[in-house]
Amino acid sequence: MIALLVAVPLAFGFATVALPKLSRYILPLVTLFNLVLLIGFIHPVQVLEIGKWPAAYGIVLVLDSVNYPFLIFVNLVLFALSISAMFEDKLGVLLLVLTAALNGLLLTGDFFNSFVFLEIIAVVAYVLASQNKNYYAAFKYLIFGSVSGVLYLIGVVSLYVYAGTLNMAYIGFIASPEYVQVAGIMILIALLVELKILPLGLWAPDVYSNGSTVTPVALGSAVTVAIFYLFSRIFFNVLEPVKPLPVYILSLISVLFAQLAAMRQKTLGRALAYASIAGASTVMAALSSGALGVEKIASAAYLYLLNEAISMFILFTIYGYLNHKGFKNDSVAGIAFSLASISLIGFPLTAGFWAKINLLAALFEAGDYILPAVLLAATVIEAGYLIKWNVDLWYIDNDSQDEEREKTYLPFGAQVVVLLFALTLVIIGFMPDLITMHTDKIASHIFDFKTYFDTILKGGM
Amino acid sequence: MSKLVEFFMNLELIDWIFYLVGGLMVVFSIFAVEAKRIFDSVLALSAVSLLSVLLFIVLKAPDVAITEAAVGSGLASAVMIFALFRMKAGEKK
Amino acid sequence: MRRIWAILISVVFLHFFIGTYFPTLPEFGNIDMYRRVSFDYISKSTTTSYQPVEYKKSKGLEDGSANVVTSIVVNYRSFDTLGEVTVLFAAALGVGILANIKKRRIEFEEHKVLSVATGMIFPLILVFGTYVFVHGHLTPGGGFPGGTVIALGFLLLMLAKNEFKVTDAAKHTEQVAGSGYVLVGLIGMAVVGVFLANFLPTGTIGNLFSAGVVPIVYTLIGFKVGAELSSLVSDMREGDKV
Amino acid sequence: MIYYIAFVLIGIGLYGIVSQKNLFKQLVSLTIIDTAVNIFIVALGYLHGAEAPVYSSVTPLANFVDPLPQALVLTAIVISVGTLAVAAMLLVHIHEEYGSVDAEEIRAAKEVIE
Repeated sequence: MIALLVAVPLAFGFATVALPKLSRYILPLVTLFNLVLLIGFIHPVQVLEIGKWPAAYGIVLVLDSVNYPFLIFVNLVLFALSISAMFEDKLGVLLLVLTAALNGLLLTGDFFNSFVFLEIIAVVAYVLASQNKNYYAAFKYLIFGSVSGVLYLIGVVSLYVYAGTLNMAYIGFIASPEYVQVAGIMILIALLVELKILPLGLWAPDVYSNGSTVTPVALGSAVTVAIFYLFSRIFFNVLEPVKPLPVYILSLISVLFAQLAAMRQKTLGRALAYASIAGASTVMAALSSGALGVEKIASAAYLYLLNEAISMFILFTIYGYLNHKGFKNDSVAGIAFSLASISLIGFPLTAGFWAKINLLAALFEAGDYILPAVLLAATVIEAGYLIKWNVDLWYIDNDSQDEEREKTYLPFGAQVVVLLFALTLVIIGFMPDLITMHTDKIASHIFDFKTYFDTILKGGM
Repeated sequence: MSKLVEFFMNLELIDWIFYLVGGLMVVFSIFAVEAKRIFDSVLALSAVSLLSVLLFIVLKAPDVAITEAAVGSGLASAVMIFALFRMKAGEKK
Repeated sequence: MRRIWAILISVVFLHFFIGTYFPTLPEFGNIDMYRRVSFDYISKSTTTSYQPVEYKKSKGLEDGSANVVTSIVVNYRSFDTLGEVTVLFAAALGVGILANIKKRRIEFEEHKVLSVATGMIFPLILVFGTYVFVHGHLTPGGGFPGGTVIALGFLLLMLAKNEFKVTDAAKHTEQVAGSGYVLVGLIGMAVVGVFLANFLPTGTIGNLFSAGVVPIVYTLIGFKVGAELSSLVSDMREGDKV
Repeated sequence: MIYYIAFVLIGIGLYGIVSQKNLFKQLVSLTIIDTAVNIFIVALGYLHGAEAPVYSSVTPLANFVDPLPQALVLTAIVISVGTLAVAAMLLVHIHEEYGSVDAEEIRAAKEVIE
């Protein structure tokens, strides 16, 4: 059953290549189908051995309590994207492929398979990044992404050499830890490039600020979340964590640098791009913090990631439609924008507040005081520029251009999606337990290798 | 000096092939990176690719060799040269 | 300045790999096959107990292709290959999206010798490409090189005949072959119960009609790759079609 | 030995990517890296005295090199050519947009536009 999550989008993607007009309508249907399948029919724990080959030989797909919430979220984002965004017909086919690849990446229990899906995502991302004539940025992204892909491949193949299999669970069981460290470094660097931690993520600002309604949302909210899942799966669940300290320091520097850079940007798009980098770096810093293996920190980090992804979805979508035109004509967009900024900063009664408070509390409990300090400083800077941009956009004066006024509305679908997401942030703000329940579950399972290994060992249905 | 001679005496055939082909590949790839004209560097690239086909055959990987010959040195070079033509077409205007 | 940085980065990189990474690897040519899953791929005994396989004699194995690489690519790790096909699909689609350049197409001067020679060679290339992917389970080769050979044939045709264009038929071939692959997987799901499972008898190893779904899948891949790559090259050449 | 060849080639490719200002050269360097990695991976499966992993009338019984790295490399080759095609198309567009594929000239052209 769980293979359908990959097979159905892929089949429709292949089938609509000659009639791309249809893909625009098929994309929401397929993602909706995936969501219905996930919520209604398939529940964790499920293991599928593709082609009926036993786990160590073939490829296994695993659905457990860790990736189940991630799957729902990613499909939800893609569904929302298919309604809210504006794209040419052929991009619809590409987004179907992206859906299949993201689902595959989240489900797979095999290292080489994850490489293949990462590359599909990468190729789709390069094309998405070139939207709005942003070719130079897309090319830079391609160079960064391909080199990181090569590193990932070398890492994966060396894991095969050490353990004799490509299955994640078996590698975690067989391979000797000191060897795994070396392969782990390569995989880690590759993932850090995709997660846009700063010196390695220099491609990101130009790509994210291309002003399209698809690129930053698909890359920032869907792909980044999926890759964070892959990171946690590989380094918390399967392999021994690679010496986390350098990554921790790198992420801290990345947070501060990105926030400072965001403050100095002259366009909203680039500011948001840097804010998005800062968000991803914060999550990375929390996940790799010195007190590794503390479930509370991981749980708070996932909540932070969720808040980040939803807020960035709203902000980038509105930026894509309105550019710098202000909210005078479209107060719905304005309200959603302000709510998202507030949640991103972490005002009380929003999701961001709980994300930051939980993270701070967990870090203090674990005795880590550096990240809280950085986080607070980053929050002050972030609050500064986000409030400035909000004020600018609310009070901007564009009455002089009457012809333009008609165009500065969001389409109805986008308004609904953006407003619903903003409401979600507020609802989480009032009832954080709705989400923390799930993030706690993820965190308690992600450090539990034995359960994962037993699941794989027991095999198929 | 005698060590060097000994070293070369003890080489088997497969090692000779590696040294020869590998050395050529390194030379060609340096040329591909540093060549003044882009066209030359594409040609050097396809030479590197063809030499790697030789290595794949020595390494007992006929499938990879066939695929690399068709995809790596055939199609990839064609794609690059087409891209070059496109740019040239733009420059003339 | 840039060069110094580049040399520095390369040296650090090589230092890490040669100093830290190489000691973890087994000596070249001296690997331990028994510790690897490939050992069972070769003897085709991942689900059964070990039994040596003999060419043209062993029957009814779990996988019937004489070419072990093919059996891995299309049977044991078929899901990877589905992903691989998808990468190529996404790339061809991306080139199609990016092809809207307002520039005239690349024109070639027609050459008498070339066009006559192409007229003779082109069918041979097609036959050779088809041979490569139909015999993918017996001899080295398979869907990817076979498809590429066909695409290269079309490239030759483009060079020889200036008017030649890859039409929408390629897109339809791609559509049918791609969906066909997923469909084969879904039929496996319906018959055996698992996605991409083999649902045909595997026959005697080494015969043309053996190996279950492998030849079918490789033929589909061959058509798909051929169509995709020819339309990719054509897209690069034609520019703005509208 | 062959490991060293492969990694020297990767090093050259990396050097090319960082040192060259011409984007086309960067793409060429990237392709060199891909080829080198493929050689390295196939070498990881080599076994002295073993045959190519195909059952045939010459080799009816199994004495084969490791076929799995070869299968992985098949996938990697196809993936790299897909990336290459997208990159080549992007380069054509960059040339269209800025009139050059040189990183510094593009930066200059960008500043003029802004």
